[in-house]
Amino acid sequence: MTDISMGGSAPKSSLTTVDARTRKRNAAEKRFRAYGLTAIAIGLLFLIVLAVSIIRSGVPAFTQTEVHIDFTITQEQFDDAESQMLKTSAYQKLFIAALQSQLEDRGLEVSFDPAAIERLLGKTGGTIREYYRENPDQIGTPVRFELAASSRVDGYFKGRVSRDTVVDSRFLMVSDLDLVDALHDVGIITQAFNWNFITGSDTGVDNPGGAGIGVSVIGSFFMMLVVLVLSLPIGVAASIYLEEFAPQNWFTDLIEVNISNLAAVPSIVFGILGLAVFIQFMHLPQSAPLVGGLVLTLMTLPTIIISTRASLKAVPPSIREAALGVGASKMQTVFHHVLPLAAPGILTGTIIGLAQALGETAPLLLIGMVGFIARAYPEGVVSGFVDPNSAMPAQIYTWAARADAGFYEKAWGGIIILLIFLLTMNIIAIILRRRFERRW
Amino acid sequence: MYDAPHYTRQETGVTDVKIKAQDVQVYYGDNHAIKDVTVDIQDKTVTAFIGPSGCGKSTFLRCLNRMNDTIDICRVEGDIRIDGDDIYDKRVDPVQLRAKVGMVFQKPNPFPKSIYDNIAYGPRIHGMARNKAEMDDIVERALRRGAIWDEVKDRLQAPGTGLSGGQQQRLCIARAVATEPEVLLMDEPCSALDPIATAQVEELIDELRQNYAVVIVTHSMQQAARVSQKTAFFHLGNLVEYDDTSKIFTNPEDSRTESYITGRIG
Amino acid sequence: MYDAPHYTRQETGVTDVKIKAQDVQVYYGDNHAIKDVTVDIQDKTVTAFIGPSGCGKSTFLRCLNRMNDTIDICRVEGDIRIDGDDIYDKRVDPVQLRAKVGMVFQKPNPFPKSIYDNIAYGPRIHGMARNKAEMDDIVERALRRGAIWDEVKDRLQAPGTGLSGGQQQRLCIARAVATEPEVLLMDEPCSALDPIATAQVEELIDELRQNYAVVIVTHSMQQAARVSQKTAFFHLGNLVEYDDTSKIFTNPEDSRTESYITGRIG
Amino acid sequence: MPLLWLFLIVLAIAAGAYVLARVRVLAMAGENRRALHSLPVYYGSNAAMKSGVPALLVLAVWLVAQPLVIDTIASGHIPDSAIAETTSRGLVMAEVRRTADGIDMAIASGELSETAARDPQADIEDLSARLSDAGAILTSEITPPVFRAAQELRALSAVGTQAMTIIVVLIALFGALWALRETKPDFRARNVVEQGVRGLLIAAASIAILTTLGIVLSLVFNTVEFFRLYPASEFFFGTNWAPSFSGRGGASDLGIVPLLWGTFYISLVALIVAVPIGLFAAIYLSEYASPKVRAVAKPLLEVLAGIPTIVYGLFALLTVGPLLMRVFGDEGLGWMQAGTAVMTAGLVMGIMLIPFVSSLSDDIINAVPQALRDGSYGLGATQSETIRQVVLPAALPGIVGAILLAASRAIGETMIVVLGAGAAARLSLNPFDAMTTVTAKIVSQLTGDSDFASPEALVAFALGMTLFVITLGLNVFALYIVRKYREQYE
Amino acid sequence: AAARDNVQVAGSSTVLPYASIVAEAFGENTDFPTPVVESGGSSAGLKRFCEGVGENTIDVANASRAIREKEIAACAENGVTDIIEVRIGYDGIVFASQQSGPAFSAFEPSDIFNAIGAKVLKDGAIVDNPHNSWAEFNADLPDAEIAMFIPGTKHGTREVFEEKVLLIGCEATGAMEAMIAGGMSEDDAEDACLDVRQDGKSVDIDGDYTETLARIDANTNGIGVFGLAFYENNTDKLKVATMSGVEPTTATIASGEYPVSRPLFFYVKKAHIGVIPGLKEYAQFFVADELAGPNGPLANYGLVSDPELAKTQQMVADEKVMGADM
Ligand SMILES: Nc1ncnc2c1ncn2[C@@H]1O[C@H](COP(=O)(O)OP(=O)(O)OP(=O)(O)O)[C@@H](O)[C@H]1O
Ligand SMILES: Nc1ncnc2c1ncn2[C@@H]1O[C@H](COP(=O)(O)OP(=O)(O)OP(=O)(O)O)[C@@H](O)[C@H]1O
Ligand SMILES: [Mg+2]
Ligand SMILES: [Mg+2]
Repeated sequence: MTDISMGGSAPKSSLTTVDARTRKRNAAEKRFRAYGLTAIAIGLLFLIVLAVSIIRSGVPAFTQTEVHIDFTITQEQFDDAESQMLKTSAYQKLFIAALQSQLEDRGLEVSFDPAAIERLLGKTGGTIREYYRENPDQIGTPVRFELAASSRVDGYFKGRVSRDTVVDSRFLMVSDLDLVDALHDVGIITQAFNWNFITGSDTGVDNPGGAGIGVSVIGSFFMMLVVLVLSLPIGVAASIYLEEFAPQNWFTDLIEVNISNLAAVPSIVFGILGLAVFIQFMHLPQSAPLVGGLVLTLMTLPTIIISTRASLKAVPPSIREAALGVGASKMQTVFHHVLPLAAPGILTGTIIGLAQALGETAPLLLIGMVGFIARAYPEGVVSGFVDPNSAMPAQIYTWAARADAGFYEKAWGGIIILLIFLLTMNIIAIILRRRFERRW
Repeated sequence: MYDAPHYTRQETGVTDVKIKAQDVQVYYGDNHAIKDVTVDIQDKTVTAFIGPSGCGKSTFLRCLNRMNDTIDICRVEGDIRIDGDDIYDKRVDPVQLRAKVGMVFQKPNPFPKSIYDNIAYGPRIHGMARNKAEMDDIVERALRRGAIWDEVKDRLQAPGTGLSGGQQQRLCIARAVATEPEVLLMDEPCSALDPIATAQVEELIDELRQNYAVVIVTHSMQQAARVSQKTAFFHLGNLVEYDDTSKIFTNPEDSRTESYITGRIG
Repeated sequence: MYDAPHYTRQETGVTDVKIKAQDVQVYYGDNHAIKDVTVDIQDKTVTAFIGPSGCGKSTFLRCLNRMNDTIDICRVEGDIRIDGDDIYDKRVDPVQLRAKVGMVFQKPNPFPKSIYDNIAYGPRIHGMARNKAEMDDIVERALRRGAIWDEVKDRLQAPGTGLSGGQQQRLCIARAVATEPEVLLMDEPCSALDPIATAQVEELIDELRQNYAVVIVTHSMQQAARVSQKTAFFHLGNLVEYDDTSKIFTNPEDSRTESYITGRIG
Repeated sequence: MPLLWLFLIVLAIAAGAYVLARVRVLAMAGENRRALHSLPVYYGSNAAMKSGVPALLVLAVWLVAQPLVIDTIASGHIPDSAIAETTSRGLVMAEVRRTADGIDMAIASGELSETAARDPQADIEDLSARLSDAGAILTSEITPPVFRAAQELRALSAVGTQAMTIIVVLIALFGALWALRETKPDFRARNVVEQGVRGLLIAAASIAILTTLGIVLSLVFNTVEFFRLYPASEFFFGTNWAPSFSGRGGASDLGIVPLLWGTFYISLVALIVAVPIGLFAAIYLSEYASPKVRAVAKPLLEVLAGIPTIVYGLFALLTVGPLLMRVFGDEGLGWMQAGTAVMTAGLVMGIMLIPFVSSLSDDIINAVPQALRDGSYGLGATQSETIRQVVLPAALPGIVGAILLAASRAIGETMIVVLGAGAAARLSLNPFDAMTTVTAKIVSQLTGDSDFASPEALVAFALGMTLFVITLGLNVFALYIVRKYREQYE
Repeated sequence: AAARDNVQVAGSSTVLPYASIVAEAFGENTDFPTPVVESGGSSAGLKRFCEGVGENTIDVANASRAIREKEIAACAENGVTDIIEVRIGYDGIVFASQQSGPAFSAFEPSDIFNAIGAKVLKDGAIVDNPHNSWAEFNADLPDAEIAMFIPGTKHGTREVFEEKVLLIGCEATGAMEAMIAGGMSEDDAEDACLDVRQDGKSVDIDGDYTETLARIDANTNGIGVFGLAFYENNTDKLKVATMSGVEPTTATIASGEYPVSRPLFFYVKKAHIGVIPGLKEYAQFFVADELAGPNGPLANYGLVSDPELAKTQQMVADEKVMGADM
């Protein structure tokens, strides 16, 4: 045979010298590998760019400029304030008066416009009123308050507002900044970590200093709880049925097409659905994390189902055969062997699906979770599900739309919290996924 | 030619029919892989299926415990009865069937789990052990019967997929034996085994025969002659001849059988 | 123990050493699977590796073309040279090595592609065909050499995974042959084959030997005796004895070898 | 919480049934465990299932139905005359319920005794005071009919709750007994339980159908309404999208074509970015990267999917847009008019979609058996050849799924489009033109200020419906293609 | 099911900021729970408002425009008949540009029309807008490229912008006349006047004012349309232009001197008064002098207080519904 003689007469190639074709193939190999590395690098680069810009814009939200003052209220003043319609503004006035007199006591050598003090302070009346309503025994004794300065003063310390950019407005005069500096020197105005941002709740648009994301974190928490508890089991169950049990017929084809189609349904349409079905038809409460969770569950399901099905499909048939061969039922085969092998893909779907759900705003718009919603922490578990609450992305979205730059900064701060929430939420899934990953 | 007169059991005559297959046809899509096969498999007997590669031995074997159900394009026709029950009947639970009719596959397919769990899985789902100690016993016994105990006893928690080819094969035999099926279908169980291990497995088969029916596919005429009492010769999807092993190997009726065992057709 | 001078190629003398392995150690994690193996594999010769299941034959075979690289926990020490080049050298491209040293695996692993593409894959990546017609030729020749052409010639576009066990095995042999490697490592190539197909594959091996070096792992002493000129006997990770096949089978030096080939240890 | 208690009692009965059935069948089987058809667990589960599931179902139905029934009865106690003409019975009933809740609260806080609460002659004013002391929030004054209805409501719900408790417990017990009676060694417990589980699986799968039905139903009425106001032919074939603010009525052009084009174009750009990057990232992660790199890089990439889209929108607007402007804008190539364009939105959306492709594909690629790779390496293939020609084809169905998912998300995305692509509906081939998508317009028309009964607002529903039907068609097509090219390994 | 005990409000995102101030104050100053104020647009808000009467419908709808006849009819169909319309004040609409950008300090409606109208009058003929720079049609304006960011068609502001700026400008430049002379009907001409050029010089903003601000930040020549409150909160970044020579301030808007403004409303379901705790109190609170008056927090934030606030207060106190005697 010719071929044999051909092969036989060929000179033995050395392994260390690479022939032209191999060199070409190796170059292709290197390129291919480089593409992969580049792809990852691009992905990570974008992540870093995004992370840096988020952190840069958001970190200031975690500090707050505060005004420290010892403040005493008399019973008379208290009664007077309580008798007014806008009680909080009465407290605010008292507070301003107190601050003004203390400045003189401290012998501050700056001349200032009395109205300036009003401009320096944030909205503090609510805090003061709440304090005295809870501690009526403190009336008449001096109390040390640390209250938020106004958004612009805060911005001045964070570099958001500078002497050059300030234009006289009714929110802040250029001349006020001298007073601010003076107060800062004597320690009446200081910067502190903004716990309130982490634990607080939303405020009106004129009170950026008081705004916090805490309550909406709880809202998101309850919402994601619903999403996780419903979408993971339902998604996995549906995938198992479709991939392992469903006969090949029009009905299962219908389900299959439906599921992939649901993935393409814009999230706001799920909001329309939620409004119609859960609120108008089933009479579930409006603005409730429960409803938000249900809507997001429907939105997340396709992601989980599609990834779960793909991973179930990837389990080699020989594993199923082996189990069936020792007399396991199909159900047992799936739950004992196939599912564990598909677990990484399922968890990936869950991670991505939940990440999407966590950041989604549009459907919440229609079921009433966007706006000015959450004012108080839920009282218990049930209340956590059904009482009106917002969610982190919704809160961020509303803040981002507000005029005051202080809210804009808070929106980015909120994004940082959201991402921390996301990472915490995912970490368990990621660890689990690593444990299940193996090749066979 | 091979003769193994000392094994044959035609004299006994007492065995019942365990599996009765009648006019079985199997199609893979358009490919007619098994044509009109009719065969009675006796209880307490070792039946060997022989025939050239691709003739349909595995296919037929898989019909007997409905493992073909898992192949989408595979279609089975005809009548197969085990202990008189039609196994393709609607009411038959294929799971129960497979618990009764165990199988060792041609390609060893250990679970990606530990060796211990590979064996323990079957007994566990069949509730064969009340406690850990009993399970340990079962696992050890199965591994011993699979002639692999000595090699793995120190690494029972190592993954079953990290074994050598022959070890995997024996593991799969042990796994099948562990559930104590009434019929054991073995598709080339010794293909990756050295002579000693082969002998041990053959011993196992002989032992199993005391109580169960065993069907074994093999390419080794010697092995067929050694272990089986009945032999079926398949060729191009047809069951050409089925008879006592001694008969087949000494005095085949069909010329194709003769050609095959003397090594002339493949 | 075992001393080297005995297995130097006394009689033949004319063949070169193709592969020279010296003090090879292989570990799977903590498991020392190959211990101190030193062996010279001759060009234009068939070398058979025999030994009980789990003794390290496949492991050693996989060392020879660095297939062990794909197993994370596997670690190879020692010196293996092909044509004088250390294959574990940094400069050696394992891809080139594997093109030169082909392999047929113990478990047939056809690609989930058509039969045609299974064969054409290797020639395609090595640029062995200029056009479709040439490729068709190569595929046909490889399938013929793999003794499977007749069975698949009508279904070249059918998936390779839909073949019977023995057919898959021959497909894998054909696939390996199609790339015309200088050394062919075959891990139990005939384990799932009937005698006729086995004979055809053995013929192929003999034909290959005219130009190449062939290493074959087998559990069949007869096969080793039939096809190989040199035989290496492995036991528990050690190379116990390596010599001319005739010598090993008639007059083994080591008692373990003798026990094994006479069927006493496994 | 009596409900919680009832729930726990049912669970306890189910648990008891589980144990009893198990014990019983084990006792019946004696030593011969293999005589059992199924594992003892299955007998137990069967009993638990039969006692728990119907009881809980009845409980659920009851909980939904009871308030409806009781409301109807209690509202009979409010004479029509007591309902101010401006308000409705439903609202008064809300007040009744609030009063009833308030009474409960007052009793709980000790302000009120149970007997006082039941007293039909009770002094309403005094009661109101007590209720608000207890922290109940009520409208200014409780009227006698409201109060009496509230009392009736409380009485009825007490009765109802009692009845419910008894019936549910009875059902649970009956189910348990039934299951215990069935429990014999040859009873096919596993099959029954698996049938139950299978029912659950089917139910889960059917949720997709229900959701689709829900979506269609919640869109269809308004869609029909829209087509009554606006000619369908202009909607489907009109090439101009220019809704005017509804003050002027009738003058809007609401052609969907430019929006569909924008959707298609932006999604295409997004996929052109996401698919290669995602796929190569997946390949690198699963085939080349060390486990450590993979363990870090994969979750990091997944963070990209979790960043709120508003951030991406701002990123497009503030960073990517200006960047592209510098290259393609007037100072550069002159193709770009403004920073917002198909390219901007597509690029940024592509980034967001990277993890959809990379993570899912990585899992699938990782699941391809090593034997296939070995087979290829053994022939002297390089790793990249192996990946391209063996691994990827084997993983293709899953990868296609991942890409379809990414495409779906691209179609459904809003924020990035609004901020990155502009709000202009335009039919243009230039990827540096501003365009917008169907989804973005659904959102803006839905959340806008126009007259809700006008075509400008209703068009959102028609857009949603049309998009739904189109993607459905695409999915049918995709299913067909995937079926056709599926490769199965082993 | 527990009964709802808070006031539920939904609607316009323009009213939302004011509503949030009032809601916060209402929660802090009364014993009622803080109302829930949802965003989502006037359309969606009114739609839900009109869904019917009952606990699971909202009590108040915020709107940045007056409710329309068709909507009232739809409401009535669902049993929502008695609606109290409350005007809370005015929102000024201003034109602002980058603080450090070209000196855009005074506009006339005709300038805006010339800049972004789809068809303008040029040399006596109606032509597709050829202008690239402001100076091309008004030498007083800087020679800067035209880049306007106007509210998208989803916004209520767009209506005001069209009617009070584009239409007036169209008439002022004589384009309207020319169109009618060219054979268009008056209605068509009016429509044509409101058409905005599509070549990228004018960009619709479907998002919020923050988006407009971001775009202006990125474009020195950009001119955006903002609400007065938004501008006042961002004077460090924006400078405002006069319109027809009038500077937009709360005073000029309240007096009607500044032409571009619009009223803001909320609508209360009378049927819910007396059954939803705090509803009436909330409505009264909203229009109280202390809040909505010229020195109250709303005005301080940028809302133009309604000169007829007293009348509104009376109306709320009397629960006077729409159409009663209007
Ligand atoms: N992937 C692996 N991981 C861990 N241990 C392994 C792995 N593969 C093989 N081993 C172990 O290494 C030893 C040698 O295995 P090898 O596969 O080389 O045996 P073999 O001689 O080919 O046997 P057989 O004839 O059964 O195929 C065995 O003990 C086996 O269990
Ligand atoms: N999954 C499958 N799809 C399509 N055809 C198949 C499939 N499995 C087997 N076949 C075909 O059916 C015929 C019988 O195959 P079978 O596996 O039963 O052969 P066998 O007798 O077991 O051969 P071997 O000894 O090689 O294992 C062969 O032609 C084979 O190609
Ligand atoms: Mg076979
Ligand atoms: Mg081996």
